Amino acid sequence: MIDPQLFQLICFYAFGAVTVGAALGVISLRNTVHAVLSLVLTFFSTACIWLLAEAEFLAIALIVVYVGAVMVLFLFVVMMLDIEQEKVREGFIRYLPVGIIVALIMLGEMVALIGVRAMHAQTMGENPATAMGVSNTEWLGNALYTQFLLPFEIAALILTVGVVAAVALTLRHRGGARHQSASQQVSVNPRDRVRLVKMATEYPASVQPAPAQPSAGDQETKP
Amino acid sequence: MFNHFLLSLLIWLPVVGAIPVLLAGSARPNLARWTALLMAVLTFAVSLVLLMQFNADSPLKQFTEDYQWISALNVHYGLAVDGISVALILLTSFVGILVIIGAWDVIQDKPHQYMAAMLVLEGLMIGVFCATDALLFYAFFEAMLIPMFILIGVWGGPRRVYATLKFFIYTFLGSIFMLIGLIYLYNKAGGSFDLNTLAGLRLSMKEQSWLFFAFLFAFAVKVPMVPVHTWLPDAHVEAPTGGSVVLAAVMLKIGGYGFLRFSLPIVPDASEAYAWLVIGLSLLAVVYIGYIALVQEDMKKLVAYSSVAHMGFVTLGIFIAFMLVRSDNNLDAAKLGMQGAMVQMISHGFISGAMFSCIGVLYDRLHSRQIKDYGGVINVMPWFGFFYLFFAMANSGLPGTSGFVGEFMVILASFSANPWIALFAAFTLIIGAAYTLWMVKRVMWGEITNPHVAEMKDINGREAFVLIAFAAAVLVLGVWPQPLIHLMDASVTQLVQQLGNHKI
Amino acid sequence: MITLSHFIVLGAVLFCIAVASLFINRKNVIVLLMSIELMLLAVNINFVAFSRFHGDPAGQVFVFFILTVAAAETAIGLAILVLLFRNRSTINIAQIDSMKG
Amino acid sequence: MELSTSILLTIALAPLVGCVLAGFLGRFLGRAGSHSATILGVAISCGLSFYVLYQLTTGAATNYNHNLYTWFEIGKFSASVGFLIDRLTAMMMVVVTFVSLLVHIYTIGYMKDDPGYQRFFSYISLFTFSMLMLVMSNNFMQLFFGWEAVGLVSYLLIGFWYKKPTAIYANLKAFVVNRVGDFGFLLGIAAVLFFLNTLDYATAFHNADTLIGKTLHITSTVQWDAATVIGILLFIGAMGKSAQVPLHVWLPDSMEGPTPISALIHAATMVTAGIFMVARMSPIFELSEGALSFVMVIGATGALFTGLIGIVQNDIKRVVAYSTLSQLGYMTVALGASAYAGAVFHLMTHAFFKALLFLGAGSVIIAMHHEQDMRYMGGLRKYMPITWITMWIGSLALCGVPFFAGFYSKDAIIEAVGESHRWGAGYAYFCVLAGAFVTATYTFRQMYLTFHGKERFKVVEQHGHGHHDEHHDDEHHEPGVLHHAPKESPWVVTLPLILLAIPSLLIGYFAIQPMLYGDWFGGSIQVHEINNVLGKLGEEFHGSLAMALHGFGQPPFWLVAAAFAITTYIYLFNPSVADKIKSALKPLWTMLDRKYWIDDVYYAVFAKGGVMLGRALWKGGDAAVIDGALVDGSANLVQRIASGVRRLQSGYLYHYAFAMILGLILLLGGYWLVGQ
Repeated sequence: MIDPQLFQLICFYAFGAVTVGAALGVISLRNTVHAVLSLVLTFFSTACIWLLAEAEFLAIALIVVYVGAVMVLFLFVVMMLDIEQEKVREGFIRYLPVGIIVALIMLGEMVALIGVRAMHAQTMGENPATAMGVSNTEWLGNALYTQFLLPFEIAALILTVGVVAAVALTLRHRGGARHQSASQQVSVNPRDRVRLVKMATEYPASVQPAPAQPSAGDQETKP
Repeated sequence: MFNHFLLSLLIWLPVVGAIPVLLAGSARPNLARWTALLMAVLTFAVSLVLLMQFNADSPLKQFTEDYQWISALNVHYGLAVDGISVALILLTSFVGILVIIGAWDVIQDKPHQYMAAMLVLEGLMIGVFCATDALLFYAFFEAMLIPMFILIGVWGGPRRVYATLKFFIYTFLGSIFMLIGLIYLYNKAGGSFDLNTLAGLRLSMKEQSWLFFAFLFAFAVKVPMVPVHTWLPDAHVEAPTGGSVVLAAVMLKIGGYGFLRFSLPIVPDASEAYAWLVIGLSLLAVVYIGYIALVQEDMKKLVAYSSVAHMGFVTLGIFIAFMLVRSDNNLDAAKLGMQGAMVQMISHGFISGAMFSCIGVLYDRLHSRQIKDYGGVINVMPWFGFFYLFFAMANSGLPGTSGFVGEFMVILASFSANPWIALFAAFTLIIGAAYTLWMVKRVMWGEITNPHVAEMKDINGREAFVLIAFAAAVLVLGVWPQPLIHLMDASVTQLVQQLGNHKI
Repeated sequence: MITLSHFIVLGAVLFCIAVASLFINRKNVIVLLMSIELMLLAVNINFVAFSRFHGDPAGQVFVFFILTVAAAETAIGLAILVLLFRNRSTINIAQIDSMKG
Repeated sequence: MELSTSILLTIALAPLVGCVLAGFLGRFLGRAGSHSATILGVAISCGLSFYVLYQLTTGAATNYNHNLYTWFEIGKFSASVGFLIDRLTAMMMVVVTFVSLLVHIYTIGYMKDDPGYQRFFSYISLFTFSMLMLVMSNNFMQLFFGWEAVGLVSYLLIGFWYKKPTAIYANLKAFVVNRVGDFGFLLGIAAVLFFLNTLDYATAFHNADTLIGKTLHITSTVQWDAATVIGILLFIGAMGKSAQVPLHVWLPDSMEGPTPISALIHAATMVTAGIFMVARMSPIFELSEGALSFVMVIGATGALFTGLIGIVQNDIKRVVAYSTLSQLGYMTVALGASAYAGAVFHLMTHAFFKALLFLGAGSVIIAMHHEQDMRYMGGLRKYMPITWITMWIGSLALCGVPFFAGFYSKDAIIEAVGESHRWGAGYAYFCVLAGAFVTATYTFRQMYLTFHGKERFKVVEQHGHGHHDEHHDDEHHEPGVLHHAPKESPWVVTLPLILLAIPSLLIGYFAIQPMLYGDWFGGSIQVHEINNVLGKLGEEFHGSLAMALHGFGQPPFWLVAAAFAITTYIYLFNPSVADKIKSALKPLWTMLDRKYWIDDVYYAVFAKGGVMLGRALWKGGDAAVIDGALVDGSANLVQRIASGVRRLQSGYLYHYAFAMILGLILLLGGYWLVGQ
């Protein structure tokens, strides 16, 4: 029987490898659509790693929000835009060494600074949520709706603003297209529709022939 | 009756009064003018009430008002006046009326805004003279720049952008140092901006030196002293007449006033140690600026430079008092110098205001300030010529005019400190007469060479009123300065006694 | 046995990959946006790990907020991208230098 | 009984009222109204001054010394406006108001065609007021007020014809040169205040002895005697106002003003203010041998060398002007010799005869239609006999011919200098003796050229040309050509001449006894016993008549006689000799004609040099260093740095990203290093 902890470790390495590999794919794939799909894989495997850390709610949320919504948005945009692949990949090889060197230096510095060795001793203890006898979602919800209520509300507002802004930015009125203006339709006034004109009683044509003439002259001058 | 808010009334009456003036709008310029005049006259009336209620025999600050303003910082809205403040407030409100009359139909473009800016400026300047809280002082001190900035920037001459920027940045740079100094003092005093508290602090020589230079820089720019004076000629040349009048008549005095309120009581030991520097710069102002004024081709620049030279006497008078008190223990001579500086401030307010008004009269007719464009003006404007000559003589310190009184007293006092200082200071008699009268010669006397000069009309009633008011002030002060001196005597005495207190 | 350092190193690696992307994909805005997503993800991994190991829900709450803000950011970023493409017919940022001083 | 304050106030203020009336309301009052108002004012002053003098002389009233009001009061220092009236003051008041009154009357004739008639009357009344304030003052502050106020009026009057370029040049010059003197004067007042702690005459003089032994630290090692410093500084003021060498340059140029002014201000009264002041300050001057020697040497130099210039002048007024300089030198020498009373006495006689000479010259100028060049005159005596006779009286008085007023005062000075043993007295004695000869030479030359000899002008009748040329300044007719024959001036001109001729003749004879040798001045003038040269002379004095008779045998008289003989020969009988002498002594003549080049040097050094210095400071100091390098320089520096830095802002997103990452790496690296 395999040790559950070892199993966890194996799973972690497996998912971690997929995550890193997929991330490398994101930045190196030639086709942008593939890159986006690779990013989806990254998110997915990350969600799995979060599950290993027993953060179920966030793992699910990551998949639902990111994979389900954001990534679709990405794909949508990528497919909508007609991107010249060659142009945008200019300088890929040229800057590759620089990128790798910078990334490695940074990685080295981070690892050195964070004190990975010290953290190595810190093993995963008991799940705090389980310790309190609640699920992860409840544990999170407790914090979110009590301590972080105001930021939560603000986050909601930010999302709304984001939606409005996205729409406002991309909205355009094309000339020539026929629109239906609801506001104009609603605010219509009956008087503008029908004009009641008071006229004198009509007489036989022979009695008053004169007013017809100027209008006839008008017609003639118009091309 | 309403003594407990008299000072607030003085400050806020013109500021609030600017609102109806603005509301009158450009469509009803006359309404705006009359409203502004009414406000200015009311302010002057209130300042006369202040003068009457003021007890000149007491050295104490009077009409005290004190409210918490920013409680988190322990900043107070604290107002009070002593004799020196009262004199300067009277000067401000007096000049305030005259600039509004002077600009009556000269300013045709947006007169309501011009008048409103003038009123706001007047209120803020009065505020500077009343404030007893350092931060409140600072707030008024800086806020004052805004209407002046607008006045020069909107109604100024062709190079107004350069001039306003120079004026603003110069002054701002100076006052930043003062702010830093004030913050240091605030912490030192355990969280108080009250000037009395700050004056009571014990400070080491090193602290005092730093603070002294911070204050010196702020007020030296304002006075202005050599070598930070170059904003003044540019600002004057580009400013509209009213702006120049206020700038020269009142705003420069705030520098001298600042020395009295900050440098002297707060850092007396450093002030003593560096008095030689200020005195040296003052003498430089008299001699060096005198020579520069001699060769100016623009009348406004000439008068601006002469302002720098005359303000040199103010700083000289203030700092000579240190030498007299500390080295010679000659309290009376120190008072003489200090009073001389004060009288010089008031007198210079009238004279420079009048000189700029005169130049404004000429400018309105010929649209030139170049001396070479004039010549023989007296032929066509005899009445104006009388006033011009009168103020020119006052500017060169003729006895019987106010220009003499302050210089006389300062020279007498400085002789007691060191005859060489008096020697250089008295040099103003020669160089002042030379540059002023040379200008008079080229502008007033001689045959008319410019045909446009021949068409100039003599002053009208409005201009005559302004000039007569200035002339009366200059003459009265020159013939009988004792009332003014008595007004300030108790305060000056107290100030001079404070100079003797070592704070280390 | 998984330790805290495992998560942290994973996050660091992901972050550095995203940084490298900034260099090598310097002209493709879409990939750049995705790199930003990667960076946020790396940070999120750290948050989750710390939250789990220290038993503090705040870390996870923050991840929640980061997800929210990142979603909004992506939406606006993509909108700008669309707008940019519509006006310039390119997403090559080598041609976008109107911020040049 | 004391003098009445109201009388004194009336004396001072009556001319001021006249001035204000004529000046501000001149247009409404008209010409007659203006001159009536001012003359009335000065006449009141004059009459009351005589009354005051009478009261003081007869002892009906005692000296007056009171403050009217406090000008300022600060601690122990105070200055007031007040009057000190003793016999010295009263004498000056009489001289001032009397000459002023006559000049007022004279002006009616002299200025009758001038458009600035009212203005002129206003000015001279203002002058009278200022001069009275000067002499009646009881303290230094008011003295300085009067001192500068007369300078102002002098400025206004020299530039009275303000369209004339030379006039407005001269008035500026006069004011500025006077200011140089005032500069010293003000410092002198400051020194008085410093040492004596008061500006009040009476207190200052009472405490003057405390000056003895006091010194002023000039540098840390050099110390000057207090009384000497005060004396020299005050005297510098007198040098400016009384036109002593080297501050004399303004006085000849001041002749650009109308002639009545030359008579009143630049001969009789204002220029003698310095003399009066030193006499008034005698208690202080007596304490310093050094200051008095200084005074004496300066005065002696002026007395001789400015007189020499007078010999080569052709302008009738300039001759009189240089003679004034020379005579002021005499008075100054007398002051230097501690013969203050002699100086004041000469001041008085000089006021009468010099005013007479100036007004006579003015009368000639009227007759010659404002031609002032003596080379175009000659033989005028038959056209204008009154002017001729009165001017001869004045000239003889000036030369010091016995029995004339000038003789008594001048001879006393020469004798006093001879008696003096002060440092410089020998030089001074030589100068005043030689000066007597020089004085006589230019005086007789002037008289001969003007009134005697051949007529060097032509009369070309021009009937169509109207009567008089109304403008004095833009008369550009051919020199020496007149439209009318010269004729005697109207009575308003000749009356003052006659009235001035009387004291010029007689005043010396009657006044010398009390003023010089009696104790007429009382305590006003204080002389130490060892310095009292007049006292010694007084022992030998046996009455005016005896003195005059004695004078015939003295060297000054023989010098005058010699000068008379020479000038008579040259100008009356053999005019060609003058030109021969001129060409023979060409360098000397040039030097005198150029006034020892003093004016040129001053112009080059102070006027032009000042302007050049100013321009250099302006362009070099203010514009280049402060504005250029510091103010605009700092702005330019910021701009230059910014334009360098802006290149970093490439606008490319990836550059910014790169910079961020680089920063991050550096930051982390820094932490790492610190951690190590």
